[in-house]
Amino acid sequence: MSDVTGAKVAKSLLLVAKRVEENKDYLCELDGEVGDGDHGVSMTIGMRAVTRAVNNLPDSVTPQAAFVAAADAYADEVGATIGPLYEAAFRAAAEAAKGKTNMNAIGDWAAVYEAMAVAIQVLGKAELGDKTLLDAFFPAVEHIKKLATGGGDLVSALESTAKCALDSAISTKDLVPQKGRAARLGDRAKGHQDAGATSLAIVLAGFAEAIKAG
Amino acid sequence: MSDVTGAKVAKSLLLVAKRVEENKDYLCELDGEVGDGDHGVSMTIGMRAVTRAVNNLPDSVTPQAAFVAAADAYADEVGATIGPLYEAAFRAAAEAAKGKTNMNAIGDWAAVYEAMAVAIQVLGKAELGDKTLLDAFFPAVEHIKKLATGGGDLVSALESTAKCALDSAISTKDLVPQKGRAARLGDRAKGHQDAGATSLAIVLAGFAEAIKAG
Amino acid sequence: MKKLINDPFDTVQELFEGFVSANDHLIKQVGHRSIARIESPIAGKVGIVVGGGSGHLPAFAGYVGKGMADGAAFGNIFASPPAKPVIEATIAVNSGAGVMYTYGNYQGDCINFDKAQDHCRELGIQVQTVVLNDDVLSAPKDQAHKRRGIGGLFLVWHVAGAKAEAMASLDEVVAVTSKANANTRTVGVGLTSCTVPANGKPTFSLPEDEMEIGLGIHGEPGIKRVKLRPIDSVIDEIVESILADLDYKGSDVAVLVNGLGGSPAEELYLVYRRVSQILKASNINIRFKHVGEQVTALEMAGVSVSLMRLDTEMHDLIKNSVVDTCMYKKI
Amino acid sequence: MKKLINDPFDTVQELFEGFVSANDHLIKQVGHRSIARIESPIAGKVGIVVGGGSGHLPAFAGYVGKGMADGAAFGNIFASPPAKPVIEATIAVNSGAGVMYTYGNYQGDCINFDKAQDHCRELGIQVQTVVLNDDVLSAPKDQAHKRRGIGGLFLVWHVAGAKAEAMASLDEVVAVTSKANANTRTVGVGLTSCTVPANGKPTFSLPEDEMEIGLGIHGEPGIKRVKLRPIDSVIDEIVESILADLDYKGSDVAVLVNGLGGSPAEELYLVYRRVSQILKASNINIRFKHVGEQVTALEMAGVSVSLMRLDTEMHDLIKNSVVDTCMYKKI
Ligand SMILES: Nc1ncnc2c1ncn2[C@@H]1O[C@H](COP(=O)(O)OP(=O)(O)O)[C@@H](O)[C@H]1O
Ligand SMILES: Nc1ncnc2c1ncn2[C@@H]1O[C@H](COP(=O)(O)OP(=O)(O)O)[C@@H](O)[C@H]1O
Ligand SMILES: [Mg+2]
Ligand SMILES: [Mg+2]
Ligand SMILES: [Mg+2]
Ligand SMILES: [Mg+2]
Repeated sequence: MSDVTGAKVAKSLLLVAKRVEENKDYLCELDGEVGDGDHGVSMTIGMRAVTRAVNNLPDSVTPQAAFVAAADAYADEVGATIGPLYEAAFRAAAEAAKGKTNMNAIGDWAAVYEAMAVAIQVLGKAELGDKTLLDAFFPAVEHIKKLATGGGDLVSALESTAKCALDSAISTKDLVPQKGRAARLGDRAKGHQDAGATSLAIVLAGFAEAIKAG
Repeated sequence: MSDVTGAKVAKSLLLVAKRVEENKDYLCELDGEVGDGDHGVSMTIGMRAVTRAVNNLPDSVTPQAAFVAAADAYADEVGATIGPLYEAAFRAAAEAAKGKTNMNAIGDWAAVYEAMAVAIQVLGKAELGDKTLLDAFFPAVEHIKKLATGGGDLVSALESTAKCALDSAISTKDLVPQKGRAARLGDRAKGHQDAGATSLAIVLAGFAEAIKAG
Repeated sequence: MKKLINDPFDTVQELFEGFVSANDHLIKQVGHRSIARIESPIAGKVGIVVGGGSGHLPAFAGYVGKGMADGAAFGNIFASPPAKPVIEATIAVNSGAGVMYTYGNYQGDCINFDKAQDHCRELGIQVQTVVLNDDVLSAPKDQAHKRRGIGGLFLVWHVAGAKAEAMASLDEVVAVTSKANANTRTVGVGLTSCTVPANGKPTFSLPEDEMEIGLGIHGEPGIKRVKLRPIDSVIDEIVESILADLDYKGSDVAVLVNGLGGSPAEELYLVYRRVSQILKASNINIRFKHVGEQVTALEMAGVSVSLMRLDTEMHDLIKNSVVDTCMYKKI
Repeated sequence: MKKLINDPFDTVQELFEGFVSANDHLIKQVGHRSIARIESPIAGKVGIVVGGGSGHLPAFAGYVGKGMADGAAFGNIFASPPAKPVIEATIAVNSGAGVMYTYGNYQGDCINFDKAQDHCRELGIQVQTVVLNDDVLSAPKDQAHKRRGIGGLFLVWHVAGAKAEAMASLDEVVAVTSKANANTRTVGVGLTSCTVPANGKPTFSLPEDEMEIGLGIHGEPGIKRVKLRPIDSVIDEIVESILADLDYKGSDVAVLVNGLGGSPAEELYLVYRRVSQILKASNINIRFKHVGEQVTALEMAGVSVSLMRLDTEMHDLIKNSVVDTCMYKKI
């Protein structure tokens, strides 16, 4: 596999954006069941801004700079709850990728994912089980951290991590929300899959797909 | 047949009101195709007011007074185009029935119907063929006037007159409206049966039915 | 039918009661279905009486108060009021300086207001009438007397009310109202039908991907149905109809972007954005502008655009007026 | 989706442009998606900055002008604005007397406004925040801090704006705003969903014969679905929820009957009629009342009722105020 350079990270963000937008209606539908039906829209607006920003980056971009561009894009365009959460996540990803010229190792991605999840938790103050995107993200982080110590293949690690996130997102159906709009519904929100957890799984799957494509 | 007294005229107005209200939705539908969809509502409001007024009349009421009560009811409650037209019609009917203690003769009804149609024309200034209720009323008036000279049975005269009004109402489908809201549509209103002509036929059928019932 | 109502045959009466009690600091009830400005009659002032069917709020009763109308008569939904409430309002607002009737050009309104006018003149009240016909697409230009009155009446009454407020004579108020009407044009588009409560079903049905151009404020069909399109291209088309009907080039204008009841305010601002772009490009100067629901058709989704060409008199009247009516205020 | 829009992803930007140009006599653009009262900063005056997602007009930008808010930030539809436009508005309205943020209690707004507040305090601007939570049915009384802000913010801002206009200090403005919020309760009912333009489909679906009680102004589900009933009985139920939550007996109150966007004004007056009957029977004195669309959810059909219990200070502030904002005026 060729190096996962900053340019490749940037390119992977473009694929993530594509996959998110393809799922806009589905994400809105999930959000509409218990929230305000805009999650797919907010993510698409953010990811379009990311795409514009990334398209302006030089080929020589570092992984850190690519994540900073994504953070800035979310900060300026999205708002909502999800905007500052992803902004913080991408900014933390940048920090975790600081100084690196490539992200070839599973550990590089484990560090980035963990930093993202932690940043989201610090800002949004959700606990595991609160039925938020963290209920997909933290299991995925645990999963990739374990793989990082084993030292296997990056692509399959990213793929199985995305799969873990998706499984966890599906499992949010059983949870009663505690944060955000859905929290007001209590038991009425049971049985519905969390929109933010689902989009997070799509984001992680997008990274895996892009890195695999090389 | 027993005398068609003022009380019977009053009672016939109650049946007319009932039949009109039963056709409220149908009349609205006809009006909605080319107008503002309220004709059944306006007629029902008017006929409910007529019902209230007629219920307050003494048994000794004259035919004239019964029609005056109907005119006053329309004047106060309906408005719209149809309100003043029916007010004028009922007031003319009262005038035509002036001094009569009964309306046993076909000629009594021919005079009342003719007075009503003429009053509507004087106020509304519609010509025959303009696609208004007059396109049902005038043929009906011609019809009953002819029968009046023959001197047949009152009930069958009223029945065939109502039938004539209904046939004429159906024939309004072929006319292009010249008055009221529908006038603005020109050819687009062709093929639609005029709502006011239809309700007029229902009114005349109500009189016939009530007098037959005795 | 999804409506916040009780028995649909009670709707107008209950609406009237609610309206009167919600606005009792500005108006008083002066008859079964008629209201007048609380200070009426105002010595020396021409009284302006408006009215029409219910279902168009703020038109018509919503404009009673300082700077627009002095009295109004409530009809049933989409049905002209009978003469009686018009007469009651006329008597209540008449200070001796005369009364002007002004309303949209509908057969029912013309018949009933004319009856009231005849009656009030017999009572010795000076009454004049100005019937409004701003709806460009409701009849060709050579039959303009057949055109309906729609959203533009808001602009015309703005001018008329300011003139009366300035204690002009009846003739002067009538003259400026006629002039304002002659200089006002409107075109509307509708996306959905509305439902007359006592009818219970939508007046017409419009496929999910079609809109109606030129439809009336009672759900009367317009001149054509077109496919739903981006709003900019729709606004281009309707403003073009307006500009083709009257020469606005180089003029000062007042603009109204009017919501028909069911479209959110957000969309009205999108419409204003395009209208202002077109007028700028056409060298037409916007001197007064208003975006809001002013003449509605119950819950119909849609919009109308009105332009009033201003001369100095009309300009000054509309710009400098202070309006404090039940449902429209201008400081 | 039947909307008067262009590309749905351009809607907010175009709405912003339209809003700014339609109101350029009252406000100025001070950032990508932020506006300020045209005279800002006003020497010695506390600046009030509001904001939230778009789709609620007149809330929030519609209240910028004299007597209510000094600045506002536009979010995407139903999405809190990012911190940046809030910061821009803050800087624009800051005269040195300090700035108050006040907005409805939503996680997204809290996060973004808090970020802006941190940033502006670092710049040396005094900023205080009052988060509003009038929606009775959105959380039980012992968790009132979780309640949403909905229609009642109109009443709270009415008081807050009047206090700031009277040149009160930041602490005083914050105190009266908090007091007004603590005395304000709202309950809403919805008959239809709304559609986020870029989503394109209704957020939820409601059977033709059902309504939702307690739903939010973004289409969030309420506490229960009930069969469509005569409006009087619905209003009885929701006003009862309000009166059960706060003791209004014998008090002076301000009342807002608020339309959610899709219900015609006629229906709002029907609602006011019933509200005023109930309050009268409950020995509660209406000192201020307003009927209109003030805090909406795009084109959703429905209504909310808000009651604010008034002490002398709040009473005098709301009664005597003159308000001249983009979309609400009071003389
Ligand atoms: N405090 C939080 N921490 C982490 N994720 C959260 C938090 N609150 C909400 N979320 C996530 O955000 C998603 C909703 O996002 P979105 O619909 O874009 O925002 P909004 O609720 O402002 O409309 C939820 O499905 C949930 O996964
Ligand atoms: N000038 C007229 N003369 C006679 N009948 C008329 C005239 N104008 C309209 N009509 C009748 O009135 C009917 C419409 O009545 P209605 O719907 O109640 O009044 P509106 O048009 O005010 O809503 C038409 O179908 C037509 O038959
Ligand atoms: Mg959402
Ligand atoms: Mg009709
Ligand atoms: Mg009508
Ligand atoms: Mg949202």
